[in-house]
Amino acid sequence: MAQITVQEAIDQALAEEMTRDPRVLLMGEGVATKRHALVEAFGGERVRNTPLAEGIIAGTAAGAAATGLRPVADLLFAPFLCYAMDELVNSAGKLRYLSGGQFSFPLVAIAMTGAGWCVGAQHNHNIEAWFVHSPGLKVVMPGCVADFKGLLKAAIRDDNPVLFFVDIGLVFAAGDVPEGEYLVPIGEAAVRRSGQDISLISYAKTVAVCEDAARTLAEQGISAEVIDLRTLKPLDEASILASVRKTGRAVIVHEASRTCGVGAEIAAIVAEKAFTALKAPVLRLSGPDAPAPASFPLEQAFVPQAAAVVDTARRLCA
Amino acid sequence: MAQITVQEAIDQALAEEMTRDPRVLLMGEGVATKRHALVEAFGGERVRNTPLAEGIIAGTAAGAAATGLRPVADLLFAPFLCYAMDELVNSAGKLRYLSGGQFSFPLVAIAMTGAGWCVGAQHNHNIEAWFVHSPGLKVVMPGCVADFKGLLKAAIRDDNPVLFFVDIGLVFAAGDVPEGEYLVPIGEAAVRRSGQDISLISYAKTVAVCEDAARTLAEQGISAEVIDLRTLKPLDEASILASVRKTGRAVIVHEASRTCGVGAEIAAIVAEKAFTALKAPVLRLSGPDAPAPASFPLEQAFVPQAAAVVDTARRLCA
Amino acid sequence: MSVKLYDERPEELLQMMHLIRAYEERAAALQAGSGVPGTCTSVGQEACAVGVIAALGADDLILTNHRSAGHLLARGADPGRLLAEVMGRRDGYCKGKSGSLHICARELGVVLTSTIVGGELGLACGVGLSQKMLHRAGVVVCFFGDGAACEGRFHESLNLAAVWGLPVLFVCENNEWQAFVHRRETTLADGVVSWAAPFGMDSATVDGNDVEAVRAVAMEALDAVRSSGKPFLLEVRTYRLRGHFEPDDQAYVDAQELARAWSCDPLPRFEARLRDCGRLDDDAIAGMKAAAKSRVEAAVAYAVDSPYPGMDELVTDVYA
Amino acid sequence: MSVKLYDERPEELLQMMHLIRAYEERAAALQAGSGVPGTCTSVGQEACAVGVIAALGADDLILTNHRSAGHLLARGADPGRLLAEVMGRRDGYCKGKSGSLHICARELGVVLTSTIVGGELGLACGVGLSQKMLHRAGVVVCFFGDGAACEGRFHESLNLAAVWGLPVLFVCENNEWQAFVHRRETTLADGVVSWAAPFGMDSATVDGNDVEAVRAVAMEALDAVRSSGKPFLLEVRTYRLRGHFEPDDQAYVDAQELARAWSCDPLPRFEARLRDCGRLDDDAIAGMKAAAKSRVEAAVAYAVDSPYPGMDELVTDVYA
Ligand SMILES: Cc1ncc(C[n+]2csc(CCOP(=O)(O)OP(=O)(O)O)c2C)c(N)n1
Ligand SMILES: Cc1ncc(C[n+]2csc(CCOP(=O)(O)OP(=O)(O)O)c2C)c(N)n1
Ligand SMILES: [Mg+2]
Ligand SMILES: [Mg+2]
Repeated sequence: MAQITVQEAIDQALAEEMTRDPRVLLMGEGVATKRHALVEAFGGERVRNTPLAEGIIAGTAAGAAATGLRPVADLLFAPFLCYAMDELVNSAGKLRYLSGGQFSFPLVAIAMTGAGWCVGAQHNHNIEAWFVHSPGLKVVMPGCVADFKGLLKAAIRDDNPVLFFVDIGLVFAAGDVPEGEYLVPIGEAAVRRSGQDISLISYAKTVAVCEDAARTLAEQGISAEVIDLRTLKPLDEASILASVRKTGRAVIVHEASRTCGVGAEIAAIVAEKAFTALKAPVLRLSGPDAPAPASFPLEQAFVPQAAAVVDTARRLCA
Repeated sequence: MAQITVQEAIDQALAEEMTRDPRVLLMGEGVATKRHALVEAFGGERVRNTPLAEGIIAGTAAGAAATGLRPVADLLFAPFLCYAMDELVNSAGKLRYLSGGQFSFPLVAIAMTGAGWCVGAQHNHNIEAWFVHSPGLKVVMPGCVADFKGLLKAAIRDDNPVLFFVDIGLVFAAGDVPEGEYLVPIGEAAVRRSGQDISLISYAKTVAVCEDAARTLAEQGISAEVIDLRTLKPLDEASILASVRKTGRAVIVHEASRTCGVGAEIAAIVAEKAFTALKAPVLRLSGPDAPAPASFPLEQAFVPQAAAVVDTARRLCA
Repeated sequence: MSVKLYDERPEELLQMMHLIRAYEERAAALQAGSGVPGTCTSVGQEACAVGVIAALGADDLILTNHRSAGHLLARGADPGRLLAEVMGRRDGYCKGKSGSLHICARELGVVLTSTIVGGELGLACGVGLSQKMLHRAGVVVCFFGDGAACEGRFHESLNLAAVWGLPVLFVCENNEWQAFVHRRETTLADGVVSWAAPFGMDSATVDGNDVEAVRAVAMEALDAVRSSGKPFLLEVRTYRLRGHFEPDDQAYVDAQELARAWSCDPLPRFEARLRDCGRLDDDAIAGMKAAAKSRVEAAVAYAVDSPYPGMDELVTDVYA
Repeated sequence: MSVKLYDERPEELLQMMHLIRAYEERAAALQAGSGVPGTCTSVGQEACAVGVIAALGADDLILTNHRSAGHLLARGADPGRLLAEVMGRRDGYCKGKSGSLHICARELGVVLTSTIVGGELGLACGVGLSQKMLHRAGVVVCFFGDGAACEGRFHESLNLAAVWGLPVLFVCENNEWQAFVHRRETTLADGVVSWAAPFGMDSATVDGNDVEAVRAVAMEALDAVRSSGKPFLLEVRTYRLRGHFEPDDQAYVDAQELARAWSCDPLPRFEARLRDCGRLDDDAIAGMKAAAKSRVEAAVAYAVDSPYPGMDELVTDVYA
């Protein structure tokens, strides 16, 4: 095992997949400037700085994906995806279906989001749920270094368009990554901590919040299971349901705002399919329904806190 | 009471509000061509054909709204909103907050969606949940002619950006509209039919599907309550909860796809706040997680059907 | 069906123009009778489609938009399968899922049709990038309208294609209309071609109602793209003779302008030329029209006979 | 604080340029020490901001972007409130909610700052429409970068402003950089101004490191907008002397190019001119710098003293 940062994990995944498959290329505003080692290794044709225009980056990626390449487009910050929605949703997500299966769109769109850099709501907006709600796409949002590597490699190998969200708060986080070829399958959640009394379901940086909370809860005699969703589309319903059927209680935690977020979907799945197992209401802890502020203490407060998870879990288990 | 169509109701609302308030203007690709009577009445300055570019239409609307006008932008079909996401979400939705309250954005963005015209997924995509998930916006999606008029008038008077979705399947529907000034407040659901055994919660054209189902259910001895949400953001939680607390059972029905849709939010709210009242799992009937096909029978099958609502309700009440 | 290639004979061009005209008019008639979903017809623009596509080789690829029938037919599409698609039938090019608005036919090299105006422009850059990076010979031809040139993607796409040196021939069919809005309401620019120069892109304009002129200019433009590897913008000036989306009564169209446009109809014009130079006589032309009509009638029969897709198709082809 | 208006004295321009330089360098130093969130500084571009804004009247409105401090200060913003905003403090222009990237100040007519590149271009059309329809006198000045000119909104915005005749002065500060990408990698166009003509828009280019030249051209452009009611595109050629977003070591910048750019630094250049014509001597300049520095120190003290917003602010100002 090697300790590396999320950024290094992403670099490794890119380098390995570009080595493995000559059709993989990386494009985006500044990717060639910032990832100089990749340019050295693979040349300027395969690591391309682009003009400053997210729509055409995504459109080019979609067109290239349908005709033989496997582009990875770095679109920088999630709110900039607003300029590329047509290409991602209407083209990459729908043209396979509308063409009766004539084309597929093996591309990865990377974007950062989340609290951590005090950049405010035009750089920090957790919109992963939009893409979960859109047909034909897959959505991944890792919570630990190893998953960043393994899921990015899997995303690049997937024959469908994958949105790959990077939680800003994790970019400089370090962690272990298995040596050698390491893949994490898309669509599988991970049980980060096993427990009996309550399921804490989360993804991205709030997985660690839930792990913190679980440790505190353990001291108070409550055994919490922590599920890291890792993939948001397709959701690993089986893992979610297995956990909640066992514990009978669920708290879903994410930084994205509440209404129509991923937490809503999980609560709905649980309320439908684990209904008889439920011993308590299904609760969600999320960021507020407000744009993300830049101000440091407000930005921090935007993210659900371990103390709130503990309180909520205790209430449910009371 | 006068029988008019949805299209006429929209025209009436526009004409009345433009008469009332000289700051209201209408803009869009072809609005001046298609709404000739409004051009006659209010002139070309206030009823403007635009260049074919949704982004700049929405951006112009946002900029104008913040500085003294009250634009209504007709963006035609909902998937075209993909070109205007930055303007709607990042500008209109966030710049009030990010400016510390210095500006407000009284604008209405109108878009059509839903099955009915065999136009396929690039014209028909129910993405209302995206906007429900986004801060600073309001979202309205009427299900009957009177509401089209009353809610559009309310939307134009609202000081916030309002997404106004028009279900294509209802455009030529006729119905009664009260004479004279008629407003429907944003944020209030309507009980379309009162019942004791189960709550059927819906919006747009599937409200009628639920009403159909409720009639059939009544014949079978099941008393279904039908809730028309009308406004999707802010959601009328109180009405939803009052109904489900009474009936103990809920089926949520919409044409939009399931994952992270409005139905997910309602199921989550119910699973949290009406938990103890629930006698059965909360179920959702929705369009499939697929792009909308153009082919007529497939397009029809995309929409949840009354028979399925009846079946689902009967299972829950069994 | 495979890609149709054209030889030097002008008769072939006229024949194809008649097929397109007959197809579109028949489709519109079906739609007027209702039951059949609407389409955007290319009536009046036949010379654009046929002129450009007759200049293509077998390897070249085409992207088009909502107004695609002319391009598809000119490239050799089967009118029966095309109409079946418009009617949402199983034997359509896209199994009936597309309907009229996003028909593509990979076997013909007609790829990635988007009905989002401007969508084809972005996708075309990607297809061009594949051609370039995978060392494929074919040029990418992207048809779009004057309306699409108002969308920001037009700017982004031309710029990217130019700076990356992508083998894309951008073909703007300037038909003076953008759905229900006249082009003069949407821009002060006289045409679309003037936007090429700032990108460092070569360009040309041609009378789009003269099929031979279109073909000649397209040949040159394609040669330029092939030899330089760089993109080219070709503006084809024409007029949308029917409404935007059938049925459409064109009540909003200035009657004089429309009459003038009909007087430039590319079909009679080309017929007259071929008659004048003695290549065709009235009988031959009448025969050509009749052949086109009967081919279209067969297509209608085929499409009407084709069943709707099965309900399982509702959720297939979503993921690879 | 209210809008700052400028008289004819060149000293005023230099003074403001020094204030901006001192402010930006102090902000960058604070950020290098960490704890203070980063900003995009306008070092090297002072003459653009000051030259254009010195040409404005009290009624004119400004839209800007992520690189806004020069524009705000030139318009009379209080450096303390500005820095407080960058630091996320309660007394910032936006209560600390914006941080450095979207600062606007309605009281100064600096409206609707967007950090989405290109966002300001669309919003500017809307502000222009309000000015026109509500018969307000002020011209709308929209500052944007050469990078924003790559976004499709640039095309859409210029086109709409031209066809609708909106009173917008588009000011492109072409500083050769688009974050970490050099302009030469993003377009073959030599500059941004060449895109104006196809829209039927008048335009001009000016040396952006010569504050008096900028002011003179801006005056003419503003007059043109005021008298014609039509938009105008002004390209101001300059260079981003510091990194994109502090801290930034500029390792990716060609050292020779950067050195050349520093040799055109607009501040010493303007000082030399004023010295040469005898309007200022070294003491006066030193005094000006010292005054700017002490004003900035006071600003730092003010900002550091300003408390963070209360937690209730997390969810206020979302809806009107
Ligand atoms: C993004 C988008 N906006 C609007 C429409 C509706 N629409 C379809 S075709 C059309 C006009 C297109 O004009 P042009 O590009 O000139 O092509 P033409 O129809 O004239 O061939 C419009 C507005 C659309 N399909 N996509
Ligand atoms: C839509 C969008 N894409 C990317 C970014 C990230 N970004 C911020 S500033 C910038 C460079 C902008 O270049 P330019 O417009 O020339 O302005 P400059 O920074 O040079 O003043 C980039 C890429 C952004 N904020 N918004
Ligand atoms: Mg057109
Ligand atoms: Mg720049």
